[in-house]
Amino acid sequence: MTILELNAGDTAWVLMSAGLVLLMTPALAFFYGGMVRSKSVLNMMMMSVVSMGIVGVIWVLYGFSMTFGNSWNGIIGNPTEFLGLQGTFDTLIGAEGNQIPLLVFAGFQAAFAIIAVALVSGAVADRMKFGAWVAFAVLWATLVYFPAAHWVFAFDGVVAEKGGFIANQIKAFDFAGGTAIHINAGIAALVLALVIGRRVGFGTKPMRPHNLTLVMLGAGLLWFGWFGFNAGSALGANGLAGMVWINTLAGAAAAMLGWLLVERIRDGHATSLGAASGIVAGLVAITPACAVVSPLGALAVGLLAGVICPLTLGFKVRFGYDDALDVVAVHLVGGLVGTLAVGLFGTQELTGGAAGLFYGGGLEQLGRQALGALAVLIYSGIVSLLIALALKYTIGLRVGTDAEAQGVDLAEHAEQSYDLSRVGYSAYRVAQTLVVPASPLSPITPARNADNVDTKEPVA
Amino acid sequence: MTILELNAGDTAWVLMSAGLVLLMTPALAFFYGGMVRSKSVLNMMMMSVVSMGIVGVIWVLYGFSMTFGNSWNGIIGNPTEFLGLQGTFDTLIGAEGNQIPLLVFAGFQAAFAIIAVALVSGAVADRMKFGAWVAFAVLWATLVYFPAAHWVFAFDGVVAEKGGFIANQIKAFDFAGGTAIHINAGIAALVLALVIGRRVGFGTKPMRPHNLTLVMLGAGLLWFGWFGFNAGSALGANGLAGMVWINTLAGAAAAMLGWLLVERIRDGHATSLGAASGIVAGLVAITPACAVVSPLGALAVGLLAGVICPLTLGFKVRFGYDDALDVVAVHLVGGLVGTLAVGLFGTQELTGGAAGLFYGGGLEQLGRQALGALAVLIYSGIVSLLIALALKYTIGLRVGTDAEAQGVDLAEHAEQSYDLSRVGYSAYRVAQTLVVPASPLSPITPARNADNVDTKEPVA
Amino acid sequence: MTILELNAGDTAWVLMSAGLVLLMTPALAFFYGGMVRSKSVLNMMMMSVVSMGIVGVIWVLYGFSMTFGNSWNGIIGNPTEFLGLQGTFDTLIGAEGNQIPLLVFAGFQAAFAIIAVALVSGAVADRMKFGAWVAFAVLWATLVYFPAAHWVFAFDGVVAEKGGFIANQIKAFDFAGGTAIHINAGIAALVLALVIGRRVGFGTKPMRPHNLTLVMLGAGLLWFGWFGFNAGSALGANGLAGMVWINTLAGAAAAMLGWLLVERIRDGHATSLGAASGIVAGLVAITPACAVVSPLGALAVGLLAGVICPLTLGFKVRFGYDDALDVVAVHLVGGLVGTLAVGLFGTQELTGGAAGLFYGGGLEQLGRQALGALAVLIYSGIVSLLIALALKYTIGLRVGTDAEAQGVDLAEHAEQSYDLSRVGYSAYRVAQTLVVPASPLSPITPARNADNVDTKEPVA
Amino acid sequence: MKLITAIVQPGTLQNVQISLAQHGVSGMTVSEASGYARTRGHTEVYRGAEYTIDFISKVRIEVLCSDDEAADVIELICQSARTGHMGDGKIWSTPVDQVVRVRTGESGDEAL
Amino acid sequence: MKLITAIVQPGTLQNVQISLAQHGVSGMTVSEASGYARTRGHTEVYRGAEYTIDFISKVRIEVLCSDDEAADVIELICQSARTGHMGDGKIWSTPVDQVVRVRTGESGDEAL
Amino acid sequence: MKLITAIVQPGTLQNVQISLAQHGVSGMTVSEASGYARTRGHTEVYRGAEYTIDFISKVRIEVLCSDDEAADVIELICQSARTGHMGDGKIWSTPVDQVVRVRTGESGDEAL
Ligand SMILES: Nc1ncnc2c1ncn2[C@@H]1O[C@H](COP(=O)(O)OP(=O)(O)O)[C@@H](O)[C@H]1O
Ligand SMILES: Nc1ncnc2c1ncn2[C@@H]1O[C@H](COP(=O)(O)OP(=O)(O)O)[C@@H](O)[C@H]1O
Ligand SMILES: Nc1ncnc2c1ncn2[C@@H]1O[C@H](COP(=O)(O)OP(=O)(O)O)[C@@H](O)[C@H]1O
Repeated sequence: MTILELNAGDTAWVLMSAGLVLLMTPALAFFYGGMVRSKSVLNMMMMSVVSMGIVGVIWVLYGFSMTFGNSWNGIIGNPTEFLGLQGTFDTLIGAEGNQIPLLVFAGFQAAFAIIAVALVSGAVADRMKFGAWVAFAVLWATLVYFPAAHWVFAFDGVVAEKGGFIANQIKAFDFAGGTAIHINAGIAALVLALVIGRRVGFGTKPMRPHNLTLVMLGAGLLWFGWFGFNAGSALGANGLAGMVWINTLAGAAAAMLGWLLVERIRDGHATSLGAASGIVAGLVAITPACAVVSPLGALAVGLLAGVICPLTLGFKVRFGYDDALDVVAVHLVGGLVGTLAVGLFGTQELTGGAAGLFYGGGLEQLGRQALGALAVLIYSGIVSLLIALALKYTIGLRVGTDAEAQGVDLAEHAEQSYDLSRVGYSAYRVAQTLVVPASPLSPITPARNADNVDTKEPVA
Repeated sequence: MTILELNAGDTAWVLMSAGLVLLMTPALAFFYGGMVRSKSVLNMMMMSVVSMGIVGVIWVLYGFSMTFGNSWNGIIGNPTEFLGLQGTFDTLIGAEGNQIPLLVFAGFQAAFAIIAVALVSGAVADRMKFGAWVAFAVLWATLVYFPAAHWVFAFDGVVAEKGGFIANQIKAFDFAGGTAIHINAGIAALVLALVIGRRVGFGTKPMRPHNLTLVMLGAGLLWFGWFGFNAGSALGANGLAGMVWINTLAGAAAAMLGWLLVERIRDGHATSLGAASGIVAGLVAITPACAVVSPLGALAVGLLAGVICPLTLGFKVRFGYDDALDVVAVHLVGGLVGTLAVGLFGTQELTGGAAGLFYGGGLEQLGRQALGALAVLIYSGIVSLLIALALKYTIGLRVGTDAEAQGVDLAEHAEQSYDLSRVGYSAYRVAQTLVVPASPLSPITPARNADNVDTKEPVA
Repeated sequence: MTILELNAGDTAWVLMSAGLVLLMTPALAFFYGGMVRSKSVLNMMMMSVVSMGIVGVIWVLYGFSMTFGNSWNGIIGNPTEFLGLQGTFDTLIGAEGNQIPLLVFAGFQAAFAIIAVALVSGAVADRMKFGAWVAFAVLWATLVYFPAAHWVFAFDGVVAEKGGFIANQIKAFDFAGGTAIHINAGIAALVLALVIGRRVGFGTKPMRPHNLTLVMLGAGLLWFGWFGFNAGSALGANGLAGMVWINTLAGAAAAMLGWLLVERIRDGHATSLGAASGIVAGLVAITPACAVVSPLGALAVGLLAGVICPLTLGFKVRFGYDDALDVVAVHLVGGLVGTLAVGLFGTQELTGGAAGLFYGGGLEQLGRQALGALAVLIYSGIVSLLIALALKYTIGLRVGTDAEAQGVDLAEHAEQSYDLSRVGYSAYRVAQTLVVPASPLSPITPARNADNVDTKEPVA
Repeated sequence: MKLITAIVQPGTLQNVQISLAQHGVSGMTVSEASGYARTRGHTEVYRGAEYTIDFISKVRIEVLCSDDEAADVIELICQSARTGHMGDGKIWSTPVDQVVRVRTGESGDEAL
Repeated sequence: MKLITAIVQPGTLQNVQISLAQHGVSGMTVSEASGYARTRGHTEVYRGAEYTIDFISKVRIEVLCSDDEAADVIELICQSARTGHMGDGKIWSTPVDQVVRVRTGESGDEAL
Repeated sequence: MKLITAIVQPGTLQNVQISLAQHGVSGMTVSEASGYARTRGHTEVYRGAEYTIDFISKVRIEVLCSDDEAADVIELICQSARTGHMGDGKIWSTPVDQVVRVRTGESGDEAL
């Protein structure tokens, strides 16, 4: 194949979508960062941001290859096939007439791997050692995400001859990653929250979001980026992408209204945090289903997620796991809703055969969906647990209680998020300014070097 | 038509533009949200965000059909034609060789409908019941926006055989929605501000923007999104889109400079709020005209808007309507400047015949423009007034004065925007912590459960 | 050529990339704005934002023409050729089959010119007169950027017959602007910092970033936008764009990790400001090289920049120039790393001949790279110095020390960035409210017009 | 000399400021505080969890004055800050030994 | 009457609030402060530059009470705010001449 | 014992801190305030509307000390906070009945 055969329009759309999906990780950093207290927002954002660094590097090195290299029994891709992405420059993939460069696909999928890792961090807000997170991100991406993504996203004959078992044997349908990403990250978040333990004060001290404008910024950018996530997964600019785009709008819109309604009825007020959460829950749920449901079906899927997710928020209090930012209620539950919805609302015309239960297709596809979800749930649950325990008993997962009280930003990053005061409460290089107490009342200098009377000459 | 005939390049651009326009509504939420006081920023953002939910849902249900269904006498589209967007999956629209899927167009236009509704909210900052806004949004979208958009955007033979009367009979030119969106939302904002009444303290208490970085974020994202709004309206990636892109840059740039100049001369200082406002005013003004003026013409249109809009800011004080965030001065006035500018600066080569006054085309096109603007102005003014009055005398538009003083965020959403304090001024579940006064000096517990000495064991 | 020959897919990608690059300037405003103290954030953002206004206008007027008009001896483009961008509407550029409209290219390059100017502002945070910045922006864009961009970006025969000398004679390789933009802006920043002088309190008073979430927002949006900057420079949606996209991800990811590692080792903590800075340094370094290195090469380039840049941070203290936001360490040093990296890591297959030193290509290309960088360094250094001195001794560059102490936002823009207080510390129109002291204890009015008891009737 | 401290509703600051200025009180210092008393706070909801915020925003006003003026200043603040609602606040007066004006070093009543 | 002022660790506020409420103290005013004493602050790093932050976040609690209650209130705060670490803070008491309740104009002990 | 309260320009805090530390004053509490006096504030403009901000940022410094030290502390702050401009602020001293160190329960001069 030569480079001239590619479809520039399809390539343009996937290139753009790759950027959109990449933007979702900073967006997640804001969405999560706004929800923690002001003493841990930087750490919260850093868990997402450093995932961009870590996964960005290992994806190029071996991640793409483990995910899309030729499959070893449907379990894992050959990690040496595209080692360092070498030799991929002139390769195209896709159907005749709609081909795109393999590297564009590799970029698009890189952004998926990044956000999957970042999603997990919401559960361990306020208390995880930064070094432990870095180690977790490397291990989890390698041992959990790349395999799971291989199972779900690697179709036989697209990139390599043989792909993963969920896509090709179980034939569960996961258009843009409800199973591979959201269920996967959601269960890992639950496990990690259990292993790391509850925050000091969980359930007795208030821990309200410190900046809801930041949360809304995150939710807004996530929605924007999600059009790339879902409609980009069509791998071309075509009617399917258009349908998916509409469904991504409809699902999130309906879920937002659903969540607000639940709040209004249950809590008396519809909140902005509820709107932001509803948007994300709807996006999660529509992700696996967006290519196989009609716009009306998307409204139904969104509404379901918008109603079910907020009702599961209380589980963390009831069962006592401190999933700080509700990754379980939003991503695990939302991902399950969406994955199963394929088997309920899928239309024959779109799936190309296997319609969902409500469209006369019987239980077959629903069963496949459940099987796929279960496979990822169990595998991710177990391996995430092993990683978490291994780290806990080696380098340790958690900062000390003093550091936690003072704030993980200061303890782990030696920074503070905001300094809006007009008063500079700090001294620059202590040795220089803070002199040891001398004899009482020795002559002192007047305030000549105060800010507003400094007369030091500007240079040059 | 089969799905293979579509132009993937054009489709990619419109898909992307749809995302860009959708991003404009969160952007507007930040632009507006930063301008209110910190006690009402969440409500301000929620008015935009919930519009995404509401209009996202009703657009799919019947909005697209009312706007682009086959016209009943040029007045309104057939609401049943595309009910639930069903049966649109394989349809393409556009000229031979440049066709795009109908659903991509439907998505692009959905984002227009959303932002039109959200724009209105700036006028009623700080004091509107959230429930009343939800009701207003549903009614206004249905009774005002869909008809007006039908008149202006539905050209005969594009989606349905017959379209709206402003596009096809009056032949006023409104490329991306100066009339249908900005004049329309601007007059509705004025009416709603009049009906809801002035804020407590209007004109006597200071109400300065609480976060100008948020305003600038909104303005920056709006500009970014507006390239989709305007250049996406070319419905293809072509020379026209390129010209429109340049004009969207030039118009906003010139308006920003114009606004800053007015401020510098009149107020003594060029402000950042002025720059942000100038950008938006310029974008509004260039919107209807961007496809028919040259880049030099775009500079002129932008400069005009940048100078005229700030000069109309004082009207709200003079005439005593409390248009809190100046929707009238920016969108109504800016929209009028741009709509009339088509009749002044339109070049023959671009309009394909009817040049503007300054390009030797006489008053004809100017008259058509005025007529189109007037039609929308009157219709929207009257129907918006009826909706506002109906809501006022049924569910009520306005929160109580106590709620207004305390802040509409707390009253309507039970949330506070920022908590940057190191002190947790709250008690989690009051029954648990705030005990009824007992006998004086009964034995008390030392501070063992204080943040920094909590020794509760982490789980697992 | 007629408009039908263009490649819509390539056009869509460049149109989108233009928007992405334009977004980088607001992004820079947030990145820079978050790093200054809260008393100068608005001014910091305004320096970027007004550059969008100024350069947006002069690019249309004569900038594009000076940069891409037919060259006068490789030194400067004919400023009259595309004056006001007139007569460019139907022109296409690019290789047969991959043509895009000239205006799309003009828009894409406009965004480059804007950000180049804005980058300089980081050096003079907190203390520059706004009027002086406006003058500097006009002069520097005209006298420094347009020529330098002409030298580097104007290839013979693309837009005009003859282009600039670095691209065509020296044949230094600068894919997306490491030399023309980052080295250029970096040296100008150094010169301007030297001429304007140190801030009051530099080195003795703490000046920590006031809002690191804003810095991270800037970095996130910069990364997102940079995909347009680099991959858009392929001027088409093709395999090269895909490779560049991947390299833009890999370079920034590796640099982030490198910077964090340096911090962890040197300072004991990996900071969020370090992550944000590392991302930007990596993006700067990969910019000139992204089209000629393999993904593994991109990792190497990124890592180099991530390690070298933070090690040069101390220079400003050692040599006493107050480059407030480290434009030199990030953009000048990063730009040099990347520009020279072309001569080290360039692969034959991608450069089409001249491989880098480590790929067996000898020192030839390295020499060309150094020569190109030097040419821009010297020219920009001298002319920027002349502009800075001219302004210093005419209108003056710097605000007074009182204004600097009080904050340049208030002094230059009569605004304050944040008002998060529940207390309204201001009086609206002083004449109205602040009455001259009368006789002691004259009858006073009770607090009836306080916020929470105002009973003024709402209008209508 | 006396230091008059008043904890009042934020919305009444402007009124207090005007009435003090009208009566020739030359200066004051204002800061933010949160009050907790019989008037309980409000409830907030975040993802279904209810938080009771016991503390309500108040503004603290401090005025230094001579002994004679103290009663008048208290009276003035009391009247201009009164809304008649719960939570209107408290005013108290404490004795001051010495006042110095930083700029000039003057002390006593002259420093006021 | 007395004004009891306590500068304590922010994390202990809830504990102080509860123990005061339990013992019938009807109100208090809280504000934010930064303290500087033998317990030095912490170090922050920004782009390689070290900043020593000498001031540590504290919360200021003020309680007006009658002369008799003063000792009890001090004792209560002292016990409920104690963590045993450096930086636990100080409590002091100053004499108050007069207290007025803004809402009603009542003064003296009735205004408490 | 005395409580010395100073309302000074924010920019002078570092200077005051150093000179107090140099003279053996072991602790202080700092908070933010806004002052209003003969030096009027500044004007801001938002969309053409002018706002006069009457209140200027100040920093409040509080130092507890024994009766003997009071005059010295006042003098030290006065000198190190002086810029010679209007708005340099005020320092005052109030009597303190009792001081307690929370950590140990010590009281009186030992608690300082
Ligand atoms: N004993 C007290 N000590 C210190 N401050 C108090 C005390 N009682 C009340 N306050 C302050 O006064 C404010 C108003 O008091 P509150 O009792 O609610 O109003 P009212 O005096 O109208 O009954 C409280 O929010 C608190 O800041
Ligand atoms: N002389 C003082 N004047 C005013 N406040 C003080 C004084 N000494 C200490 N403080 C306040 O008390 C806080 C705790 O004091 P510190 O000496 O660190 O603790 P401890 O009393 O446990 O030794 C300080 O942060 C400061 O706010
Ligand atoms: N009577 C007063 N009561 C309380 N604080 C005051 C009083 N007068 C002045 N201040 C405080 O002192 C600050 C400086 O006072 P000002 O009169 O402007 O300066 P100067 O003392 O140099 O003339 C004011 O901003 C205010 O915070």
